[in-house]
Amino acid sequence: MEFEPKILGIACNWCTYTGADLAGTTRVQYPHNVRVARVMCSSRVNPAFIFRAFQLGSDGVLIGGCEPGDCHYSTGNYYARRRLAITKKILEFAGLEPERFRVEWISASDGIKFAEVVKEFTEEIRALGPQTKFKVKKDIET
Amino acid sequence: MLKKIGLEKLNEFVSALIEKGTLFAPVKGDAGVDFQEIKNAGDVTLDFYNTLQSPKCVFFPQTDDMVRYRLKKETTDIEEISLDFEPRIAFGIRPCDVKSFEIMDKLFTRGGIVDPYWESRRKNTTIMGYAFDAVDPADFYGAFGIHAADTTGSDVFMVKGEKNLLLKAITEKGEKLLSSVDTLEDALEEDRKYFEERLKKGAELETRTLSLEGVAGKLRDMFGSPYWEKVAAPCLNCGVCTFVCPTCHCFDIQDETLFGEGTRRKIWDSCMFTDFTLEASGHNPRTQKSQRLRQRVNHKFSYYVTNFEVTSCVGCGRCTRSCPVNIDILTVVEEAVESV
Amino acid sequence: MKDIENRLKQEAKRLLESGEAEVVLAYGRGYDEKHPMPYAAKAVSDVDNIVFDEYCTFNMTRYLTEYPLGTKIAIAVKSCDSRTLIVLMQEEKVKREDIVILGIPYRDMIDSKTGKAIDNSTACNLPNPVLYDILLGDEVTERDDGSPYDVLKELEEMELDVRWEFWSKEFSKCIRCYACRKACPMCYCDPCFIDQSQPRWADKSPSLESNLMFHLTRFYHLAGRCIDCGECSRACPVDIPLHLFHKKVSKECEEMFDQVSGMSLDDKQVMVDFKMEDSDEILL
Amino acid sequence: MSRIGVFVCHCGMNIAKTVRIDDVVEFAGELPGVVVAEGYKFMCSTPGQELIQEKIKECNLDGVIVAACSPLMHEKTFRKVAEGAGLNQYLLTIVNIREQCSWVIEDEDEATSKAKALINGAVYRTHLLAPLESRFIDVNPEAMVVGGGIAGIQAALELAATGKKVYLVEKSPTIGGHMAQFDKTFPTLDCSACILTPKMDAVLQNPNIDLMTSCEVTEVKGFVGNFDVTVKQKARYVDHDKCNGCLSCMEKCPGRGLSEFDEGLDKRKSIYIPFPQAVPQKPVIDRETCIYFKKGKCRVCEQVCEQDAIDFEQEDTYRDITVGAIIAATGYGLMDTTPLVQYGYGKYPGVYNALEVERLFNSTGPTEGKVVMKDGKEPESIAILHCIGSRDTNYHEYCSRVCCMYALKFAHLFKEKTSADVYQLYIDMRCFGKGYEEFYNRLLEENVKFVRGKAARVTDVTVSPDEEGKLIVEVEDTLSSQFMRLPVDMVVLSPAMEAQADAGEVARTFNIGVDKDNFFREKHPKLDPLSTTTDGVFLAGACQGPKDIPDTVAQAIGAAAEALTIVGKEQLELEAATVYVDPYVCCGCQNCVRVCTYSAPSFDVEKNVSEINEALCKGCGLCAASCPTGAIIARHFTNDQFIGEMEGLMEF
Repeated sequence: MEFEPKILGIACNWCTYTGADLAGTTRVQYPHNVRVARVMCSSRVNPAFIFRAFQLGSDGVLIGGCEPGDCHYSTGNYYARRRLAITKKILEFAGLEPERFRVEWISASDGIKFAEVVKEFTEEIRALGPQTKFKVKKDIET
Repeated sequence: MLKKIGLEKLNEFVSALIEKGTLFAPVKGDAGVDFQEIKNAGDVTLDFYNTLQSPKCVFFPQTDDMVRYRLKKETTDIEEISLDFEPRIAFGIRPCDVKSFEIMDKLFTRGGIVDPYWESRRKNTTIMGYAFDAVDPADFYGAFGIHAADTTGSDVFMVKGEKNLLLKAITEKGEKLLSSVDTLEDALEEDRKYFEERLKKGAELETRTLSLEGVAGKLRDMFGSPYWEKVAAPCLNCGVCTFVCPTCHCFDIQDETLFGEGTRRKIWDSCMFTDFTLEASGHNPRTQKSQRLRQRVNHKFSYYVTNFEVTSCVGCGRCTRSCPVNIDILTVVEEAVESV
Repeated sequence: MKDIENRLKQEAKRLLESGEAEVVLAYGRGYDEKHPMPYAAKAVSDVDNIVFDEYCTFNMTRYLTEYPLGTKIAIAVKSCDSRTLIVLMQEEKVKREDIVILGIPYRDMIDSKTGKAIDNSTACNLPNPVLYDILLGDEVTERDDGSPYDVLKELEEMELDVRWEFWSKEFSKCIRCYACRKACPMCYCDPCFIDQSQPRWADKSPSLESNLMFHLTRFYHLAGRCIDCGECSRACPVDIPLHLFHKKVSKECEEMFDQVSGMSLDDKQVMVDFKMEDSDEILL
Repeated sequence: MSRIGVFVCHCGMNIAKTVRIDDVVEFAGELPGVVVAEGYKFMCSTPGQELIQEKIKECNLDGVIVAACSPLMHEKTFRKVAEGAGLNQYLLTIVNIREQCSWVIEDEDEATSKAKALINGAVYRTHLLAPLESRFIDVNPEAMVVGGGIAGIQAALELAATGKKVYLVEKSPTIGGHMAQFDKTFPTLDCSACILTPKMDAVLQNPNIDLMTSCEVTEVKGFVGNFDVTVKQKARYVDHDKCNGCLSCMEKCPGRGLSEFDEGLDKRKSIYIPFPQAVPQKPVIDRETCIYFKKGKCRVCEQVCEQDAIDFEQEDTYRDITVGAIIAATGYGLMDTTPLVQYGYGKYPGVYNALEVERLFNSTGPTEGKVVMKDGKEPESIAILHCIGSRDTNYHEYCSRVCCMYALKFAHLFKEKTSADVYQLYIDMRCFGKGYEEFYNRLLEENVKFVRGKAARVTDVTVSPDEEGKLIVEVEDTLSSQFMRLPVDMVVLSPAMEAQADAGEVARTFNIGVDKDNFFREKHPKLDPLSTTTDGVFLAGACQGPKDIPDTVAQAIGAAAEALTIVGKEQLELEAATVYVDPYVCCGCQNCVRVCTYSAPSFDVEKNVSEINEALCKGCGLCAASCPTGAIIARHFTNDQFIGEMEGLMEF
């Protein structure tokens, strides 16, 4: 069977999640592979969430926040930018393909961008194949 | 019965042992030598002074599965883990570590209440002790009447010569094992002589020592002493000492679940950890590191003595060597006793 | 060396006598010559127990957070240790005015476990403390040791999968004794995130995955704070080269945020700070 | 273990079209802890809501999952449903299987499996949810309206009429806005001033309205119910408390500046009121052109002022005002057409923009209502160019909505006041409002020439004698597919209505969002068109997007009603999803204190732990992510709830 990536999306309530809703209301089609969890602000994303997501078998993790300067809480995404940047470096140095982790600023009016990012990311992950490095191996001890 | 095998044929012998049961033996890793379950005979080494961790993992692994379960709609499917273990062989065990098994037996079978996880492995394990001929400054097994070539407790006892490994059956179990391996040759008289010499030499090696007399009582008496604060000051409260210790046996039980499926496990715990005695209420009777260090020392040198009439320490020196801040349990006990 | 020990004793005595310090954090005798111990002198009579030799590798700042805020403490620090002090002061865990800093101008200490000299491949190994009140000797002269990040070259140049093999082998060794975090002067959290049950971030039993969860998160928690003292790696009983990962994270922080940790009391930790003009390119 | 109910909405065919509801219901019904799973056509309808409530009671549910549309749509609705059945409203999880599934995925299998994964995530999450208690805060009963155009005026009057105190903040020296510049309004052609000036006066007379002209909001702190607003009163150099509005200063002033009100077509004094009907009728000094400020000598105004109201030393002052709600009615800007060089605005005197033309028609304007050009001549032919900068992907993709109608109005007025030939160059005639199409039909009979085509260029390069001295408008008549050159005397551009130049900055001040065109973003275009993402800040008028006067006024009244839902209450329920600190776990690192924009966390040195002032907490969760130990618990988005949700999302 062809590999279908399982991607975790984390979207901020005010911009990216709303943008994804707009993609819906305007019926923009995009791949089904990203499963979105909502947070109030991209700054809520603890890097440990991302490590955990890869442990849970996510083939990719996509974080969406407001454009810098547009954060509903004014500065949350500036913090997120730094933290997620260092998270990506940590993942890469540990040996995980950095392409599996992506951060995008997607505004509430940018349903198209949301769909485009999902499309592009899904294809990138598909090309990378399943993520097995961090994924917890179910013990099959007999 | 004394057998021998050429060191060049050690692999062959180890392979034969693997056939007889699950084999645990020393393996050289990056950080030192440690006991592992052996799949490839070539992994085994006898060139080591001491292992980093003790061989307690043969009977009491860091993680020990108890029950597997799967959450269903309104019920939980449960599968108990079988304790019918294959026969095991513990290869290359230092005499002091062999002694630790006896000490732990007392706890795990106390008053007829048997810990099946320990006992089921212990009873079908053949222990192949191994003689040493040098002493590390951290060692103090002499304090417990153990010596570097002490055969007590081993089923088979091994001495490595220049060309051969000599193996003597100490118990019936050992005899059975040795006689079932046909790669072994019968030892010659010179071998026998060498073997005896090595035992003698082992007994002559001197480690640091300590008089255990009255220690248990003195420690009990100085429970409230400020000594503990002073001596614990450098302690980091990491768990290295307890994890490498052959007689530390505290464990925690955890359910580790993923995607609705999980395992209930016994996992090593450490009295050095800040959450060791943490109660559900949030209360912790031992919040200070002095209390934790005192617990570790007293448990071994006082409480265990009260309960089992034996000190729960074999002087292997592992905790001292591994301690990031060089705390030495022997010095701690010595100074404690002196301070009373 | 002996001069430093003497000066250390002398200052310790003076500070304890005058009451300028209630405790002097330095080094004391261990079970043999090669194994000194961290030592807290609290009375003038304790001063005789103070030693200093090349095996006194301990970063004594590790113990500062055990004392209530406001305790007057004198502390012996080597170069990296002094950077820790700066970070702890930035984080308001200790106050500058409560600390008398006894700077030790000495580098190339010896790791008693390996017998090898500590150089800038395993620690920051700057020649002199960055911040001190009293320097216990003459400043050590500068020397071109190259960058403390040169040691990363091999790992950085590895193919991704090879690097993964390297780290997965290393992290598989972890027995979760937590000596690394307990030796770390920045890891003053109690309880640590990994000890908690709600949520349980990772299984308590050691496995590559649960160990990864612990270590990677810890590397993140130390991002922009780690000052490269190397205590984590020295404390590790199974010799995981944790310092290499920390060095890499520090290097990235320096490159992205243009700030070296523990060099100035005026800095703010990069992970609790931002600049509007931080580039989005750091996310690529 | 929880007792969870899963309710899957068909949304008519919106969801059911691609998500196999039965399949999803069966799947959900087998998940651990799920005791009931049901599908229904419209879960948000009364029978749907009743179904949920019935099951909550019947099955003794302690968690409810509604798989339907976006939580941004109906989370509140279903929270009420839960609450109505006696279940804490925070024990509800919405799964978005419409916007996230059926509307974006065509394949039935894919949409169905994604819906299952999302529901599974919700089940994991719901197991870990905790009931939360709503919090209440006292509400400041006063309101602020920012912007004194027709939107702001209307909103302020509505609020004041209910007895509420209103601060009306206007940055220019008078209220009235763009509407005051207009001559007539479409389609009824009633006089703009006749309908606006009474409202302006009503503002002035209303004791509940605190009119603050020459003022700008510089900072907004606090939150819904209690905004702390800092307003800068710009120096007017005239003490309005003393001034009695005699305007003798204005008469004597020797300084001259360009009249902003007349779009620079005329001059005004340096001490001035912007136009005769300005409110307040009290002058200000334009520092840039005042002779005293420029040369250090003059002070004529000071000499003539009997009230001693002139104060050259006056400085900007700041005032702190607390209000419960804010209405942003900051209006629009007219696009500067100078950069569109092909139309020659600024180059050819005969090219006017729409607002300038408004002033030409107006009897108080620079020509006293006569349509004469800058050379004093009446135009013989006029071309009105639509969609300048609107419906143009190079500038603004959107339609400015009012241009077609005012272009018709202009044509009518040109016909009325001159004997000129009038051309309308349009892409489409968009006459969608009440009476608009009729107005268009009326104009069709007024001998106005309609050319369906967007003007390409305006030039003075002539190719034939009859073009001599004229401006040539080049256009393709798309009905006849003919390229045309129209020689005219006057060209009227209909520039796009755009967001105010400082809209981005203003949005940041009010902490509200802007859309891609920099107009303020409404919370939801249909469900919440007057609200913003900041609770308590509402929108009225063209700051939200181009609109005409009827729509603006209607929106302003609506915004006033929205503001009343806040300032009309004594107390307000706040979102319960704030954070708190578990003191046993807090390590005292103070990261939370360092990162919070709202100063909600503080550090207790004695206890060595952080504490949260929940009244200040907005629930963003930044501190929770900054907390290394996890001591900060972000209610409703706790670490374990989030990790649980991830586990569920990734299981299948």
